[in-house]
Amino acid sequence: MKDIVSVDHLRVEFATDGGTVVGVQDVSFTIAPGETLCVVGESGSGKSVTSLSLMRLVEFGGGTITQGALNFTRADGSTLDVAAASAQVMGQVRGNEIGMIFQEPMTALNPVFTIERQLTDGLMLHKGLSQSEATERALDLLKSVRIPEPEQRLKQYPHELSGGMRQRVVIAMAMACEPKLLIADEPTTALDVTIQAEILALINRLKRENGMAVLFITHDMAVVAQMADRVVVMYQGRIVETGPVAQIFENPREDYTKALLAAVPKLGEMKGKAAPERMRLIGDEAARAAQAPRKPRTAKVLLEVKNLTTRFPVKGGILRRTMAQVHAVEDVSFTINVGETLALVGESGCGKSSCGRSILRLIEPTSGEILINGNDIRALNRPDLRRARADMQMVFQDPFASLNPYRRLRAQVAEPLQNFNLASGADLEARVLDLFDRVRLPRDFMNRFPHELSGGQRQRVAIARALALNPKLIVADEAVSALDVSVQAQVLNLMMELQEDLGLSYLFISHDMAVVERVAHQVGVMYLGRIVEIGPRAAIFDNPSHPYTRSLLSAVPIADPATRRFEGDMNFKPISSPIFPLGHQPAKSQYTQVAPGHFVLQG
Amino acid sequence: MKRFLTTKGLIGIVLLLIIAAVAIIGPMVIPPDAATAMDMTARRAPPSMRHLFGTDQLGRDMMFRVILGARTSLEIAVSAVVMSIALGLPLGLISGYFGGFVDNVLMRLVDTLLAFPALLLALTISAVLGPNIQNTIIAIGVAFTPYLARIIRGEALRVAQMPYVEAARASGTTDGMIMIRHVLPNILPAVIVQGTISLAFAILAEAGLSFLGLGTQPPAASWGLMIQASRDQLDIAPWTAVVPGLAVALTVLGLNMFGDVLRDILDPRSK
Amino acid sequence: MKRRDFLRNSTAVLGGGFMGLSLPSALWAQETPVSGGTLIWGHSETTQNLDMHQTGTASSGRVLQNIHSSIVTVDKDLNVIPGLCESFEVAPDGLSYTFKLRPNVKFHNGAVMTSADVKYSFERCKDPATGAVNFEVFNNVAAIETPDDLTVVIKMSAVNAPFLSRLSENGAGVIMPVDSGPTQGTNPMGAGPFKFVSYEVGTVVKMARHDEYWEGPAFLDAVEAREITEPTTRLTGLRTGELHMINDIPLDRVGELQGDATLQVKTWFPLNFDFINMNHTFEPFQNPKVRVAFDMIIDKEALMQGALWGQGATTPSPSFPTSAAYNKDLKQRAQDIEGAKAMLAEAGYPEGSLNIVFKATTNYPYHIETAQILVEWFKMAGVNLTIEQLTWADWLSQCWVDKDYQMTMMNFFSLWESDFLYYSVWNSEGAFNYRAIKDPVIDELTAKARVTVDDAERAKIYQAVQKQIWDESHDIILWFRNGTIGAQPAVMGLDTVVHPNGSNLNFHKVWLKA
Amino acid sequence: MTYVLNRLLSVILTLFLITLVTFAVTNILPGDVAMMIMGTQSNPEALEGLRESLGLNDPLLMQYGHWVWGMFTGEWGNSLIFKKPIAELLLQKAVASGIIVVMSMVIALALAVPLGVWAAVHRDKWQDTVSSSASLLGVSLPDFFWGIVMILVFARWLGWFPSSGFVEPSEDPLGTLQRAFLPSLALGLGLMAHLTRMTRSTMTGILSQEFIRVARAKGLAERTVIWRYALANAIGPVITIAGLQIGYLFGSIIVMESLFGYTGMGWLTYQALLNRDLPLIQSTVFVIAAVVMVTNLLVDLLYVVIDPRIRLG
Repeated sequence: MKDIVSVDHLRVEFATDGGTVVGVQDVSFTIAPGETLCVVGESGSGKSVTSLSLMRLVEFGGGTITQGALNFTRADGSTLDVAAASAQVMGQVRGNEIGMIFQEPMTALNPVFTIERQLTDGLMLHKGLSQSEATERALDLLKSVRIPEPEQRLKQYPHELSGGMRQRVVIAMAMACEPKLLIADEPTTALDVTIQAEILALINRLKRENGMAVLFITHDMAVVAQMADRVVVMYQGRIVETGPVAQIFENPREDYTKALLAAVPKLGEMKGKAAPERMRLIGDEAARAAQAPRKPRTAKVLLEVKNLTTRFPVKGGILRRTMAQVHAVEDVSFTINVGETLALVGESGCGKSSCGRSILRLIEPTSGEILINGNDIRALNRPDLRRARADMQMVFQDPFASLNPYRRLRAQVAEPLQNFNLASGADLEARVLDLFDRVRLPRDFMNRFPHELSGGQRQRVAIARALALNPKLIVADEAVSALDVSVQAQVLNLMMELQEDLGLSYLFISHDMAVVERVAHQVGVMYLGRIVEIGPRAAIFDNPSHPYTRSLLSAVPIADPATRRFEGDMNFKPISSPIFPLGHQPAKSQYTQVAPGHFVLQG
Repeated sequence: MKRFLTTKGLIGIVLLLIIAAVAIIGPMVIPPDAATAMDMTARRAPPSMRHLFGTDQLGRDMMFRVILGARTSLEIAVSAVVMSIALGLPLGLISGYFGGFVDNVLMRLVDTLLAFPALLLALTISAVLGPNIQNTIIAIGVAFTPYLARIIRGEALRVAQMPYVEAARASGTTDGMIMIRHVLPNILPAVIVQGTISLAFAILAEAGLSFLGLGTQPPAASWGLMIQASRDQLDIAPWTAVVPGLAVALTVLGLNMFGDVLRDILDPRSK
Repeated sequence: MKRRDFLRNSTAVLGGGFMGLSLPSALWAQETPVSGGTLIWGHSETTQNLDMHQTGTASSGRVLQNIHSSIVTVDKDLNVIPGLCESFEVAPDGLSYTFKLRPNVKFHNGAVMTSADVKYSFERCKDPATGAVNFEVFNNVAAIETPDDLTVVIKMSAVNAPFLSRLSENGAGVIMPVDSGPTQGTNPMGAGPFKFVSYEVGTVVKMARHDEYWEGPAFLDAVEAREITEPTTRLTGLRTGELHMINDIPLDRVGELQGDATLQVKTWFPLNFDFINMNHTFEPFQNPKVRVAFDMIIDKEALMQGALWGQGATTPSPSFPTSAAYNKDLKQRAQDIEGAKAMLAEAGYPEGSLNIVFKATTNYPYHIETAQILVEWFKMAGVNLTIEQLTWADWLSQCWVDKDYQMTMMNFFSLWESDFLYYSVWNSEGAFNYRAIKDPVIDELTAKARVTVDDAERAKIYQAVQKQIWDESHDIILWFRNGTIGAQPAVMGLDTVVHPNGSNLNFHKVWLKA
Repeated sequence: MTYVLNRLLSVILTLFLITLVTFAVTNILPGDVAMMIMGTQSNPEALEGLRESLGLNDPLLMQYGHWVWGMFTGEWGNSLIFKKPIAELLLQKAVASGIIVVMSMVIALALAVPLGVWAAVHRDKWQDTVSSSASLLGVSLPDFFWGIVMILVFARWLGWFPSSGFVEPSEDPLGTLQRAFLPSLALGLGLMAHLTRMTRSTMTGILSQEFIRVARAKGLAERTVIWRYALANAIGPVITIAGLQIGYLFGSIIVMESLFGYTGMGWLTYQALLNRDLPLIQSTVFVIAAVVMVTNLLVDLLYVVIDPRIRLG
């Protein structure tokens, strides 16, 4: 049978102020009917440019297809070179014969139109349906993507739907005209892990039912392992390697593919290991060498959090009085030992970040105790708090936003030292140099501005800044989430190395179970502001005892094509709202100990 | 590296350089009397070899007036904008950074001022302080302050929520230092862009004030005063409006084009 | 009768010889007036208060004078002549005035005017609660007696020689029907040639012919006074034909309009006189040499050409040009910059040592132009003059009331009565002596004039006052300014429109050619 | 609903502050209406009598209290110069100004939106430069300049519109619109410049959003994508910005209405200011401020109608 798509030596260029930039070059691949082709690569690899070229949408981003053919087999069996097609023909192809879904479900729907209108306009355009026929078909589509109460959804606006539901709507829109090819550009990247599982399962089912081909763009090797029939690995605008999924994972030929795979933490690969371990990165000999000596763990408690509760007022009414409260953190208790890592894991909105910020009192907790070395943080006045913060530092998620774009890195790393008059003049310079060395950044970066660094380098600067005051505790709030996988691995290794060298403790806040398994000594699973399960890492991963922990773990894609998880429909319990009326007194958190140090929330 | 000197930017810079040169060199080469010397035999003379840009209702040479008026106009506009920034910056910065009660009080005040016809404000200022250049600057500066405070507040609010501000706070930086080191540099580009736009409005505001007798006092020349004076003779002596109008238009055009360049120059990202 | 009145009035006006009309005057004389039509007049100013007693502005008076008639009025030389009265008589002791009223004068409401209406009107004006601007005219009035329907006798408590003249001015002498006071502000009513119809604030005042007007009905069916304050806009309205006539053509445009064959332009003088004021409490101006030197710096003719575009005539005296009091012997000082310099040096102010602020009001744009021209001459004489522009309200408050100025200029529209003019403006006790002039000679002369009964004698005294003002250069009298009217060719009888006082416009004899 | 009440409360608070500032500012102004009425006829004695009869001699606090209380109870008093009830004057003039404010806004939006969209679609191309230069020229010359140009071109040379004046809509509705058109056009042109810039930047932001790409991926024509999908999102912010210009407009009508002899609120304000008619100044300024604030409130509420996202939040 004829291939649906045959891309031949595609080259796309972008005109910028600085001259012409090549987006992709020499890209060739084919997609057979009913096949899922995954294009995988890190940011800047050109994977999205490739998919946008197939739709000829790349032009709207300032790109031009300067070379190559994009042959697409149309419904009538004829072949169309998309690269040369007229705007009118493309209008017939787009949305009709090729459907596309995008990364951001939150912005992929027009906020001012109803779901119905957005679902039906394509149908009326391409299939010539009447309004009522289109509405009927839209209803069927919503049912097929398993949206509850579809009739009601049609009348709703996008903002009234959750992110997962929106992505289902976007998929329904892409599927509306029963295309022969579905292009999915990072369709689950912005979603929580359970919703990602649902969406991946949905795409698999629809593909099976409709016999269409899927071009799946992602950066996540674990997702590739779960979804792909064949894989295209891209790097810097070129194809590195192509092959069936099993071959790519089991027997990669190219060094780049190997390095990429080595950087991916696989859920379950830490089974039976007592302590966190740095990742074995290809080409990172330092990491390998430093692996052996370990500091003996002491059981000295650094941080003790007791019954921490943080609530945000929801203001309303004429007098802007508090009408309700968001119970962001509810009766949370845990301890972190010196030199150890506690990972708080959970999905968005579970309160893990609020918990981290409450401990530094960047937001004010409502009640509870925070003791660092026995010193009650909540009892401190402002000047004392300022001093106490020297012991606790924070690393943020977004490496682009956590550094001031207008200051040189030297100044930003030196700032904490200057704040406490810890160093000045040559001494300050030496300390800053030392910090740059520590985080393995070239010394001449000191004179640079943040934009001159890559994401991983910036995160190193953020770590250096956090280290400046010799803190005992670092709260790392999704510190590696925004990084490409190879960079993520390097930063994780750096953090673990610093822990070993300096005896740091981490409160590691993350949504990524695989990463958490790598770095944590202790793991706390948060859900709706509470810790539902907490204990040693092994206990949590080997013997998940709370239903939520179990569903979370079952939803994690595993970077191994041999264990495919998302075949049937998956449906997880949606997270309920943490907003309660004023005066609502939630029950105390009561825990059952299922094993030594392993506690599970009752009820 | 981004090429920040685009053709547009280059035109802007050249325009401003010419205008600045005229404003600075003009008074050195042209005797100050040239702007006020009257020729009653050539009142409202159209442009000719004798008077390149024509003359006004008192037979004064429009070319000399527009050149010698440049300094006055720019002086007033720049000082007034600088003043409104000097007033609006702390107001907006504090309001946006601290938020809450302080913000509420300050913004209520700004709302109140914004609801006032600027003419009433100007009239009061002129009546209380008397008409001269300083008071013109004060009147325009005060009238512009709430707008700037508004814009600066919005920017400060945005920046105050950035993680690097939180990071600075976490590392023990005091509020004052955060405002100076982190918030200020990040809102400055927006302030500068707004400032360049305000400059254009300030030049015109001076024209509006001379409606009330405030502003530059005759016989001295300023673009605003000249445009105002052209009001009653636009149909018979259009050059009296076109000449100063073109001067303002070119300055505004230059400022706007230059504003973009300036923003790029200030932004380390574009280097 | 009507025809004769018409001719008499027009000759009277023409006889003044101060009228200029761009069309040959013979042209209209041959036409026979026809009745009908609505005249649309682009009025230069805003009518504010419709109550003739309360309104003080020339602008409101200009409109309301068509609705009201006054008990006495003035001829072209400002001599008081009968109006609504047939005759008046002043007792030899000056303490009693007797007016014989015209019979069968009809108000707009149809009522016939009687002595009760006169008594009512005068008492209303006198009552401070009315808020009349001219209430002090009646200050010395002790009693108003009405022996019969057509006789009014006014008893004075003290002699007030200018009483009759003041009655002929705006407001004070108008007769309103009894008890019409409360509605005068919304529905002004009198015995004038036109009835009030409607008023939209700032937009238009509409008037219709009063068929029973005592001097005979007007030709026009109606007059619409549209208020268009912006000169360019008003001019455009005339040019596009939206307006039949406009008053106050911008001075700089008079020449241009006169050259336009499709329009009539009428100018007359005097509309007012202008003078430059020096504050006598300001030290340099206490020295008469400085004042005279300043006078010598100014070329009045050139200044008039510059600021008024020739629409005026220079004068050394502020007296009404045709009045007996006008001192014809005086000549303005010629410009002599070198002489002025020498005199200033003599007075202790060598070149460059005098810095003077000249306050001018934006209310009169030609004052600003005047000031700008002065700056140039003063610069030549080594005096540094700087201009400060003030709004009308600020000028009144700073210069007029607080006397907080060094130099300024002003004009007067209506101070033509000699006592009113010289006593209030130049007497040290004068209400309008905002220059703080204290000249014993003038004080003595003006006081003496008040009790001098003989008219010729009084005129001589006022001529002496003018000489003293000129000798001492207390103020620098500049010129009489022209009044201007522009109109469509169809508007006839334009020569009758201007009241002898130069400010009011009367449409009684105006007509529209079909 | 609470949102509406909330905004209302803050509007009321601001209005109260406005009464205070207005009163203070107007009382700082030297000169008074008595002086203005008498003009050069004024002498101390006459002034004093007039002041007394106009009630200008009461203590300030009493005057303020009197005024604020009057505003509440609908007793707005009389204009000192026009001798008419202020409430009646304002009502009449507010209608006149309402017409040109709405008309100029419509003209401005009708020109600015297409121009702004056009510039945004062709960002950084010649079309963008043309659009931004045109709007810059608009703001480079004062309103009255454009006003005079309108009078000369449309009234004097072409004779299409009356050059000035105002007629009551009840008398001649067409005439009212004819007379409102030129001042509205002049005001609209000045306003357009600003709105074009804002439309351009709003549209630029929207065109870079994902849902635009989604719409294109559906195969919708580019025309539909821009004029339906994108514009539907831009119209809310553009209207909000347009609403904020109401304040600017009320400032501009002061000059523009005087120029065209179009007697609305702007003209009334100017007359009140020039004549120091304190009760009238206070009331006009208060009413203008109130109208500006209420318009902004209405625009906010309109936004709620246009943008479904605001309804829940």
